[in-house]
Amino acid sequence: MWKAEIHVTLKDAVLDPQGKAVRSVLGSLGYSAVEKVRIGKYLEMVLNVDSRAEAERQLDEICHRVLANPVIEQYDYQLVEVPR
Amino acid sequence: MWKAEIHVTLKDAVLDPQGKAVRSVLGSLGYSAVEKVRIGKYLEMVLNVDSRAEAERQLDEICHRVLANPVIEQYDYQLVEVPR
Amino acid sequence: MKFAVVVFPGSNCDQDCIHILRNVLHQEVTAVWHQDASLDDAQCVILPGGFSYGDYLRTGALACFSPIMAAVQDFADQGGLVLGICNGFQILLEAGLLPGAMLRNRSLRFVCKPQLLRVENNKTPFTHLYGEGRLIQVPIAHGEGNYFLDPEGLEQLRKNKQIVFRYADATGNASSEANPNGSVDNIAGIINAAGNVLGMMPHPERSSEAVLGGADGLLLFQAAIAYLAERG
Amino acid sequence: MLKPEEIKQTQAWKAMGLKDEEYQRICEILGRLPNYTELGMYAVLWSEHCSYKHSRPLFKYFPTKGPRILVGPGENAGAVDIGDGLAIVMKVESHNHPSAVEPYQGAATGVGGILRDIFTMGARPIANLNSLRFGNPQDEHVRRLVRGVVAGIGDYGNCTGVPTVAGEVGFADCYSGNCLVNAMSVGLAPHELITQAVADGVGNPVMVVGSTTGRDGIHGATFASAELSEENEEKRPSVQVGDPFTEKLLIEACLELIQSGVVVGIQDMGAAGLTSSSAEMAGKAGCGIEMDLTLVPQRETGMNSYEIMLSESQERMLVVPKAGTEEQVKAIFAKWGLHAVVVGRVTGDGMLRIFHHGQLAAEVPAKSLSTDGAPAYVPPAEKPAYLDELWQYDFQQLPDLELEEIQEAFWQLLTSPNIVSRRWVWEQYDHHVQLGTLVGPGSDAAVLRLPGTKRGIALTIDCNSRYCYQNPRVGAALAVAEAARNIYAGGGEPVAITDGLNLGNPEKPDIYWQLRETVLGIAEACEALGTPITSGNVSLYNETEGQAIYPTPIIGMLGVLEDAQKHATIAFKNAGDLILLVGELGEELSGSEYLEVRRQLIAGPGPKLDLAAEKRHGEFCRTAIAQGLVNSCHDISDGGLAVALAECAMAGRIGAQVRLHSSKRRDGLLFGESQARYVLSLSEEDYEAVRDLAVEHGVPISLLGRVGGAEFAVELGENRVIEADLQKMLELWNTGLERLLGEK
Ligand SMILES: Nc1ncnc2c1ncn2[C@@H]1O[C@H](COP(=O)(O)OP(=O)(O)O)[C@@H](O)[C@H]1O
Ligand SMILES: [Mg+2]
Repeated sequence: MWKAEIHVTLKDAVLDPQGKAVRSVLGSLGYSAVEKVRIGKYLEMVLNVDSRAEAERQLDEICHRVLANPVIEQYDYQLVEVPR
Repeated sequence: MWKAEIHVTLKDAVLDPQGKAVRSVLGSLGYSAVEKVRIGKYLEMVLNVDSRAEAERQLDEICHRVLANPVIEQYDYQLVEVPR
Repeated sequence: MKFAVVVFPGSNCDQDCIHILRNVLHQEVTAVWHQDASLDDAQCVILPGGFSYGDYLRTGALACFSPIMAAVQDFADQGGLVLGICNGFQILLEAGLLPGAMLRNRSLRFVCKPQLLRVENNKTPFTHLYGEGRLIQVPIAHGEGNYFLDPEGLEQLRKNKQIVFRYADATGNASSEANPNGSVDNIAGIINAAGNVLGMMPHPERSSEAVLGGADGLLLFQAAIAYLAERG
Repeated sequence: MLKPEEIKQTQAWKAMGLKDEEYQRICEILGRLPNYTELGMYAVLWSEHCSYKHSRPLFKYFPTKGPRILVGPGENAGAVDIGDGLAIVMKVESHNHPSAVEPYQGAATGVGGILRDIFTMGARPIANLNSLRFGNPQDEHVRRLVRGVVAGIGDYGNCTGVPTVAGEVGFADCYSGNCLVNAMSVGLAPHELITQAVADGVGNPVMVVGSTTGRDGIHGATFASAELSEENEEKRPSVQVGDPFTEKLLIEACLELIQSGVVVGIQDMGAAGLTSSSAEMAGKAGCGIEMDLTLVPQRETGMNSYEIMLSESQERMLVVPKAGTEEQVKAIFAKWGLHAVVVGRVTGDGMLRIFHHGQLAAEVPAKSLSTDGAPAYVPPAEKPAYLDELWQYDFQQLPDLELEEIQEAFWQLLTSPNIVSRRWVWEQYDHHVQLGTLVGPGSDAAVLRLPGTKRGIALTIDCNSRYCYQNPRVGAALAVAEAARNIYAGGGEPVAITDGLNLGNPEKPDIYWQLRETVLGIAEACEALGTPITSGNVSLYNETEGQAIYPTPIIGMLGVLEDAQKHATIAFKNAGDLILLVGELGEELSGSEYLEVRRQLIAGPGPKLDLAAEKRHGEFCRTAIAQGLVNSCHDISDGGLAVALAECAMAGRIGAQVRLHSSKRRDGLLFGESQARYVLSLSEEDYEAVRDLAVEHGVPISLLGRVGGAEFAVELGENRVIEADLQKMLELWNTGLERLLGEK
């Protein structure tokens, strides 16, 4: 069994309205040190497969097809083996 | 300058309809190895402060007050120093 | 009576509430900008529906830091009547004026439709004109109305009769089929323990004129007016 | 960026989508070689999307004038006088390509763009509509598109507080690779606030307001430019992310600004952003603009002049206020948390002159960039070969329905993708906000009341693209006729349209022929029905692998009601009411949903068009509604008479008993789609008055049956051919689309 921790984020050139709004509210709350906020998705997924290679194969497909749209988003993930 | 990578996730006791939906879509696409999906938020934030201690102080406050709702969510973060 | 409708950046039902109060019920209403510090001498404060701060991060999460919210908190602490509708309800939750939190609708879709509610508690300033258990039709329009509270908190709410409205079907049954968003215990609206702060997902201002398909919601505003008149 | 000489050597204009002769023309206009930024500006503004170069010469056929038309095509949106000093501003716009690659954001930003077209005119947006086309709903890819597009349209409209009150959704295989997403928006303004997009008054400041500028959406034509390294390309997403929150603030700020009286001109930065807004505003006024790009608020570092001029970052506007009011403008925007920055000024020499970091980055005559300055083409036209074959079909050879098949055919049609209820879609749209919606989605037209007047408006958006495929000219006219019918059925008087022409590649003779026929068909119908064209949009090149979509001219129509309360819905109301057919019983099958769903056949020239009958029958219905004589009114469209009757029954949650006496073909009688027809219900005591009114209007009517009961039943002569439990019908009807899309 493998556990994947996946990050899906907007590409740098893409506007992040949420991040923008959060930063501006933090500014008005006095957190003027906060210079940049970007908000993305974090997914945890457990895959019942035997090898790291197979987990990677499936994850790449899943991220590309379902979780992220490469037109505006990018993704990366980390894999750890977990006991069954 | 410090860069924070923040994860905000739903507490275990809280049902995650989005994670459930993603899992079911993956299932219908044939990814039957996927056993569990939880979806949270991933935030990147740059803080223009001098010390790690100060960055931590502000981040704890920000996470607690703004970024996570303790009724349903939990958070953690990692800090790395970045060049100005 | 004098009402204040708070306008947050992104509110979009503020004018609708003002219209009903001013043109249908002939009350005095002021729109209060979120950056104001004072509610003037309003006797009832309404946090209207909409998408304050775009509902970014979490619904209501950013609006609850607006300067006006300190005044709303004080006003509520002193027993003033506060009504949060839809996004207003979400803001009250985030501000801690009401317990619990909102999750996305079970369907993950925004839903806009007529909705039947069962009046669970008709002893509040907002509901005393309804009969207990009465079914009323009040439309909903939200993407995150899936109310969540832990079991202990829920027990408290039940015990204190803080659950004011439940989603119900035409036979008055609060069934899971009648639940449009997955809300725990079919909760559509709750009141605080002191009984002066009501939050509800359905929009009573949208069912306050017969030409718009029903006027069940009007009674809620009328109840608040009557309550205030009596209290003097 | 390539040097002018290098551009010439490498023929870089090709990759930007410019033809050789267009490059030549640019060189002539400038009297020198264009630099990279200038070339990019021409490439985008002379693209089909911006300049309508293949469709513009056809616009002369459109009727655009009328006593109610305040602003015709050519502005951000059209404006129509509806009485009491009020104007309705409206326009439709396509976002087909962005929606195909990123359905949620593509559709959302489509709504954002059309909203900006409305409020830049000084009008508050009061309603959104949308027209959608997809491939087979059972295909997983199509389902994702549907989910994303609907959520994107919904979220953007919902968040900005504009109700989405009507629309249409169609499915056909030709849209598999080319979904269509057309968004329409409608605004309300007092006449005196109607504002235009002109940069007039030499010396007046030019201001950028709203969001910051980033590298997003630097567009299609220029996207594949040789100059862009792969890394660069990564940085330049062709699809933008919408920010409806900022848009909502922008609406409020712009309307406040316009009300304050300081605005000379204002324009949304849509396609080709800063380039098109500045060139068009200056071009229209016969003025020039001088700008310093260094002053434009930017979200990213290191952007060059090309990128800043062509960025399509959303939620931005260009404003020309009166000189001396700059601080007032800034204060209004600051209140809404938005910036407003002076980036240049209006000049008298007609040149668009752009500086960046102290250097002259571009200098071109503004007019040469604008629509009037762009090249225009009249390509060869040729009638497509497929039509002759279609038209030759002999319906005699088609077997009629057996009596015992009818019930099954009825259920099949009721639950077919193009007929089944769109509830799943419109429940995701807030259709009540602003408290104006008297009739929302689920009837024929949406009906809105308007603050400060007794009057109301009716809105609809329509097109049956199968008819257009079968006969582009007649089909386009029928789209206008159907829109009018929906307006009439709601109780409105049709007064104006906005049109969205969606077709294939106009450089192919058969497609250009379709385009020309489409324009002629719309023109003819608008002339006959008295509904001039106020605004519109053209989306061409909708093809995948050489296969074009059906010609899909979408018609958004506005109707006016003298008294908003006197409207009608499709819902049967009272047990015992009489059911009346307006028009004749028909047997026309060509173009029908029945033929395609039941017989897998598209054949014949489509339904017949009779514009005079459309007008007569419609005016009759409208008058009967205004006089309070009828309790419901529904036009007969997809699925024919049987489906129309069933829809009235389901909408009213009450049954109906209908008996037809006719020797016509059973299939045509029940499911044929002959035009200019309606189904009315009325109480028995009003029957004589309605009959007299029909005689007066020269309209044939006939009694079909009565409302009532828990069952929907149709008899043909002595045979009960449809017998359906209303509850069961409702269940299948309301959840049908969900099931087709695999959501349930
Ligand atoms: N995409 C949509 N958005 C909003 N409303 C829609 C949409 N699609 C259909 N509707 C609504 O559903 C009803 C039925 O649509 P349709 O079958 O296209 O009607 P008609 O045949 O009368 O044009 C109409 O009220 C229409 O406005
Ligand atoms: Mg219709």
